Amino acid sequence: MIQLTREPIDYHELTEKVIRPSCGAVVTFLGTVRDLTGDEVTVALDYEAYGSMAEKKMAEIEADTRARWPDGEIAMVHRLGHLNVGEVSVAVAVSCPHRAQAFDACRHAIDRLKELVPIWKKENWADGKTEWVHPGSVATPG
Amino acid sequence: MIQLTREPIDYHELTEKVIRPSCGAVVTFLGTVRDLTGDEVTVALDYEAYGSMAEKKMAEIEADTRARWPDGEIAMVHRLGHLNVGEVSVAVAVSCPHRAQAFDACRHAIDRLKELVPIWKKENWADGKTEWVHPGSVATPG
Amino acid sequence: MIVRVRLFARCRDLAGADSVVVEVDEACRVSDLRLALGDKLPALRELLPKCAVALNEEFAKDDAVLSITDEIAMIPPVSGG
Amino acid sequence: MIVRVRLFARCRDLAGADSVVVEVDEACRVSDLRLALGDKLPALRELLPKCAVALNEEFAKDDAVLSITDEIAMIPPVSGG
Repeated sequence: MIQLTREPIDYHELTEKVIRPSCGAVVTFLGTVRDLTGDEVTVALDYEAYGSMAEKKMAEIEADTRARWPDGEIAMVHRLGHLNVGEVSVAVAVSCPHRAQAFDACRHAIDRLKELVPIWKKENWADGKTEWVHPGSVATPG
Repeated sequence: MIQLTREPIDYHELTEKVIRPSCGAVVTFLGTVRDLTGDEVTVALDYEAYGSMAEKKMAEIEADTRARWPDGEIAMVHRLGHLNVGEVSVAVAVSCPHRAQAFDACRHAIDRLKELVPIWKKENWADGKTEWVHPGSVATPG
Repeated sequence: MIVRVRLFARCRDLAGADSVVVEVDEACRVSDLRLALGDKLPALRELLPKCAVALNEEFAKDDAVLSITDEIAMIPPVSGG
Repeated sequence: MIVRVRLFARCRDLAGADSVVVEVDEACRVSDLRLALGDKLPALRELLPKCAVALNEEFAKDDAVLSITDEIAMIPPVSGG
């Protein structure tokens, strides 16, 4: 199950969804909005997606993760819109028969998501300025 | 925060407890009761602890995990008593500034818990027999 | 041929629009599209080399050839999660 | 001296009690305690070598010396999680 949403992520429901009698381990990863990025103070983030492609890429990551760890379930949700510090921006829940697999599968899924899914965040700094985060490009406060 | 409990584990509350503005990543591990152990069908597990020592060892694991990953929070709860298939026996929630740390710290804590904490489970097999699980000892169905 | 290119995040802010229409030759490759976009929108020139190009919601290589029916998007470096 | 040893899980089931009282010499070591327990409860003999011994809620080595005030427990291989 994959989803983009503008509502707060119900990661408890997401985790419940992946629990299976055949799986003894569940690992849930949450990305939360941090107050500091380097030395700069973040007050909020805005997340934007190329929605249809983001969903397609998330579905591919789900399929790839299932192919590598066939026994178990995976669910991932990414939130869009305006998020304050401490709010959950992304949740990935994975169940597997054993814990080493569950940790590895969850890590794999979130690593691929951060690498491949067309979603962007815009920093809202304490001084009122905003700046899109594009890793590897030269930062130009906007 | 560490706890032994005979009530169902509220892992949502546990996870909320570790979210921090300075941490961008939370990893929660759940151990759940599996229906199969090898080829044998489990219908339930009974967990028993040497309570005071188990709490002491869990507190040591919490302190050790904090010492290795100082920025962030950790909470772990183990349930005792009779658990049916699919129920959560243990939950470990860890927050860290970044996700690699959070995965490693959570994994470290559950690995140590399974190695060091005096808690035992008794299998309740489908045929009505029961058997304490003592890894490395010769199994003698009871 | 005339193609529309979707823009996101800083690309959109720099262009002041969420898409841009550019005229390109038939059999235009992704690398040609980058040049045409830089000509049309000089403000994008610095960011364009860092961007991926998506054709029909799939990352495309620089030698891929555009079709008039493709959904085309510039994908600046992603930062989800 | 007389010491009480707490028993858990299969140790307790085999002994039919959650603790056992054994008489040991002064300056008894953990290794001596194992032998005394095996003499008193032959049913435990197979499992005892797999068990750890806890003194005051801390794992003890075989050459550790018991004190009359110690809380003593046999810890069969753990299976929490």
